Parts: sequence; C-alpha cells; structure tokens
Amino acid sequence: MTDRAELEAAIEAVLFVASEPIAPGKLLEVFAERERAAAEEALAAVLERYRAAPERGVFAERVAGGVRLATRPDLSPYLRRIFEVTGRNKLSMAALETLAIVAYRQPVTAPEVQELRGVNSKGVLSTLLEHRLVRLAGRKPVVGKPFLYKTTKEFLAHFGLDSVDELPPLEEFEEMLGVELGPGDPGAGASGEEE
Amino acid sequence: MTDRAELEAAIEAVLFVASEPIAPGKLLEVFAERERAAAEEALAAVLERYRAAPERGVFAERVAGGVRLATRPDLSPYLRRIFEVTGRNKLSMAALETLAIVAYRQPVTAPEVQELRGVNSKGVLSTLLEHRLVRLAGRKPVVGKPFLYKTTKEFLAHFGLDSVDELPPLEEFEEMLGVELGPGDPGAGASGEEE
Amino acid sequence: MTTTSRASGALPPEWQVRLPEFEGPLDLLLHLVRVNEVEITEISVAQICDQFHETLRLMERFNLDVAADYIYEAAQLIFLKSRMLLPRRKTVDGEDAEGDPREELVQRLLEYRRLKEAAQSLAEIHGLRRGVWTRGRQAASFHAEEGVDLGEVSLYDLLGALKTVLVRYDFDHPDAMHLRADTFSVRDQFEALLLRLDPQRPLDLIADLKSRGGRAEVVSAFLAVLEMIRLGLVRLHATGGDILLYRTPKELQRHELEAIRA
Repeated sequence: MTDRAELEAAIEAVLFVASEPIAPGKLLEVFAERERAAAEEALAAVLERYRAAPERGVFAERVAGGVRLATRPDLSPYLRRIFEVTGRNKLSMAALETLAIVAYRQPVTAPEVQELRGVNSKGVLSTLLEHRLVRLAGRKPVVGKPFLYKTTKEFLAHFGLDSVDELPPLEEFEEMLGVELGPGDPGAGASGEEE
Repeated sequence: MTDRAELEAAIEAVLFVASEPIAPGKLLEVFAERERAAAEEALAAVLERYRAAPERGVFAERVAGGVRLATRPDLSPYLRRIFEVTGRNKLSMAALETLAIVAYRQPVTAPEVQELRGVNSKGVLSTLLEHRLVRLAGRKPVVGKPFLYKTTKEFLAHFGLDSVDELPPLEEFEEMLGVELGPGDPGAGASGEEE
Repeated sequence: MTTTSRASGALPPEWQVRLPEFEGPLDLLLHLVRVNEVEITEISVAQICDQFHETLRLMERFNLDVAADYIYEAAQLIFLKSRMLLPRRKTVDGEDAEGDPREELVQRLLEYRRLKEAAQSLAEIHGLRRGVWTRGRQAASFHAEEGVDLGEVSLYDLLGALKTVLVRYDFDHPDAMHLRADTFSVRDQFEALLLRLDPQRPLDLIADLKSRGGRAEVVSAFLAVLEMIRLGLVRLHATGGDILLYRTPKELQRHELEAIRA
C-alpha cells in the first residue's frame, strides 16, 4: 500500500506538470483501484495546501471540469517584468459581446449572432476561433447550413468557470431590467436639446 | 514597501511559471532596488518551503547556476502513467493533416496521402484507424492494389456533420474567416496525377 | 447651464466624442434611449429615428465610415416611423388588431441590453483573470506527442491542417501553381507595382499593362494604379502616346493599404 505522504506527493507532482485542468477522476486513475479512496483524501489535502494565502503565489482552482494550479492574478505585474507576455491580449467589447452570445446561446450560428448584435460578426468570431475561446460544432440543419459555434474548455479555464452552468444567469439581468429604471446617469442628460 | 508575504508569493509565482532555471540575481530584478535585501530573505524562505519532504511532490533545486522547481525524480512512474494516457488522446498535427486529406479526398490511398504531405504517412494512418476516425474501404485497382481510406461515422459524429458533403469547402472557410489564406484550393493538389 | 450653441442642433457635444465607440446600431439606439431618459418600452420612434439619422450624418461629417449595418438599421427605423403614423386597424370590438409596431424593436433592444450586461460581466471576469498564469506547455516532454486534444479538435483545426498541407504542397511543387485559377487581387497588384516603382525612373504604364498575362490581370493592375493616384502615391504624365507613372515621395500608410480590398 502506498503511504499517504507518497499519494500526496504524486498528486502534487501531477498537478504541477499538467498544463491543462485535469478531471479529478482521471487524476485518481494514476493509482491502483484499491488505493483510490485514500488517494481521494490525499487530493483533498493537496488542494487544501494550495488554498490562496497571502504568502502563496500559486493556488489550486477548479476550472473546466478539472483541477489545475495557477498563479494568483494580482501577482501578474511581477511575472510580466520577467517573462515575455504572449497571447494575453485584452478582448475588445465586440469580442466580449460575441463571446457572451455564444456562451449563453450555444450552439449558435453567425447569422444569429449578427441578428442579436445588429452587426456583422464574422471577423469577431474568427478572432475568437483563433484564440480558441470558441469552436465550430457542426452545422445547423437549416437553409444554408450555417456553422454552429460553441465555447471551448479554454474559455472555461480562462474565465475560471467549472462549466457553462456557472455563468451568471441571464435571468438575473432580466430581473434587473424588470424594475423601474433609475434616472440613468445624471451627467448624460440631453440638457441643451430642446432649445 | 511590499510586505514580506507578497514578496514570497511573487517569488513562488515566478518560480512556478519559469520553465528554465533562473539565476537568483535575475529573479530579484523583479523587485525595486531598495527591496532586494528583503526579497533575498523571502527567496530563502520560499526555497526552504520547497525542501524535499515525503509528502511534497515538487521541490526547489539549484541547477545550472539558477533555481527551479521540479518534481521529485522518484515520482516519475506516476507522471508517466497519466501523461502517456492523455498523450494518447491527443491528435498530432501530422495526424490532423492526414485526417484532413482523407476527409477531403476520400477514398484515398496511402501513396496519395504521402504525395500530398511529402512524407510517409502510414504510421499516422494507422493511428487514425486506431482512433476509428478513418477506415479501410477496399483496394484501389492500380498497380500494388493499395488500400483505400475513408472517414468513419465516428468522424462525422465528432465534427457534428451529417455527411461528408457537409464538410465546408476551403473557400467557405476563408470567407468565414474574412481573410485570404493564400494560394491553393482543395482541387489544386495532386488530383491531376491520378490515372 | 452653459450650453454652447452648436450647428449640429439636437446633439449635445458628448455624443460626438463617443461616436466611434458604438459597437453597432443597436448600441447606438440603446445610447439614445438612455440619453432621452425613457424606458425602452416607452420609446418614441419618431424621436429616436431622427436622432439616429442625425448621428449618422455626424459620423459622415467626421469622415467616419458609416457601416452598412447602421444604414440598414436606419432604413428599418424610417419604415417603423412611417408605420407608426398610419392609422391602426381595429377589430370589431375596438381592440388594436396589429399590436404595437414597436414591439419587435423593443424586444431586440431589451435582448441586446441583456447581452451587454452579460458582456460587461464577462469583461470584469476577463480583467481579473487575465493575470492568471499557468505553467503552460513547458511540460511537453511528458506527453507522448504534442498535439490537440481529440475532444477539442474542431472543423476549424481540420481545415487549418488541410490548408497547411496545400500551402506546403504548392511550395514544394511550384509547377502546380499554374493550376490555380488566375485571380488577381487589386491589392496584390497594388503591392507589386509599388515595389517596382522606382523613384528615379518613371514607369511606362501602357507598356506595362500590355506585358500582362490576361484581361483580369490588366483590369486589377489598372484599378491598382487608380488607387495609387487617389492616395497620391504616383503622378501621371502623358507625353505623346505614352503615359508615364512617377512615384511621389509620399509614404504609404498602413491603414491605406489595409483599406484596399481585393
């Protein structure tokens, strides 16, 4: 029987080496059947060790249906000073709007996105494809057979979500919109308008 | 002044992200001049934290004039068990290229694939057979009677297609991306060489 | 209240500053609803329609490209405005037979506003999470082979791979190139011509065009020359039966090149 310390050590090593979130079930397959229960406890202990703390720069998070180690977001300025930053572009508002549509309406087609945004969104969709935040998921069986778009695991990992169900529900917004609107932003009034 | 906890956290994050050993002097450059002394102490503390211990899978080591985090060598059997398995679920770029050729040119023979790719592709084809993404579909009635390859139902299911006719033509892909990808269209390849 | 009198009339100055920031016609409409301090459901089509058109005129005045999407929406608004002016048909018991013509617009705006809220919350998460670093792909040595996760391979990857194959094939088999349909983009011709133009020596346009392979190429090359004249990159000089092209000292701006579409 592998002792508890070794189980923990092995789990930590796996998490350290993995570049993508690993599903706990898959991680436990490293161990023999009869050790799984003990390994599960060991995993919990390792995750506990990697809880965010002021003096810790690395923490464990559950994203995209798995577990992974990552750095604390607020430490990014230090990292940027020493490592080259690649592919960390800020997403434009157009990209975020499109991403929101795909995330909430998936699977969705480009014409549907265009209908909702009121603008042709092909360019934005291809940017999102390139960033691997969305992916093609077959075609819709309607006239023209347009491509369907879905979000990817990378999307979940980037936004720190375990699954798309964790997206803030749209109904919440609906509720917010259901109530009487306040006076809006006071500065934006069309003061000089009626002269 | 950055507090000690943050210094330690930043150092841990840097060590975690780095893929190669970092010289301590370089690591300390992340911090302001007047903080270097404190940072040096913090570094020592972090290295102390990462001393080899039975329940730790990752430790700090001094190599090549620098410091780095690495997994404990005796744990590598566990790592191999999980990452070789995950590796098997990956499609190499070579496999993906071959799959694309089979998809668009089916039925196609191994020599034809080789002609297009410029390299022997038999190994890759058998990987694709294993993954059940392509299948054998008889032999071509030419000299040597090479096997013909086609895509499978699993292939269609994976890409969300009803039939291979639904594969997007390359021009559509370019149009979808709103860019011109350069020369070539699926018809321009080796088709002329066929008897 | 200090309102500077403005030629543009209805629009307060802060709108103009914000013009290019709109994500599209719906975004502009939402903005108009907001500044008018009305509920989306209480929207005045006539007012919104006028303000929308006024904004488009302003955009044109500032030489901003008014995209087709805006123009389409503007036409929709006019149509809606005209419908609002028509007397509505009533049913026998005096009920409105057609419903509120604004209904569809109102629904679209509500939906779009919901999406903006969602996008906003994604933006916040994105801002926060952008600072998260992982160890990335350094651990590749442990993988059997570097590649794409089978579960995540999409048609996009498949096509990308096909493209790689074809580009490489063309590169390795230059003689296969002539199999391509000869399509000549104006932009390609533009770039090629610009490279060939020597500031010291003029180019004989007629002779150059005559040396071209076919009609399509001549037309593209000619259009490229017209584009260059428009951008002030070349000067034309006609002597006898010849037309000479002179390269001017003006530098080509990146956005100018990008504006030239095939």
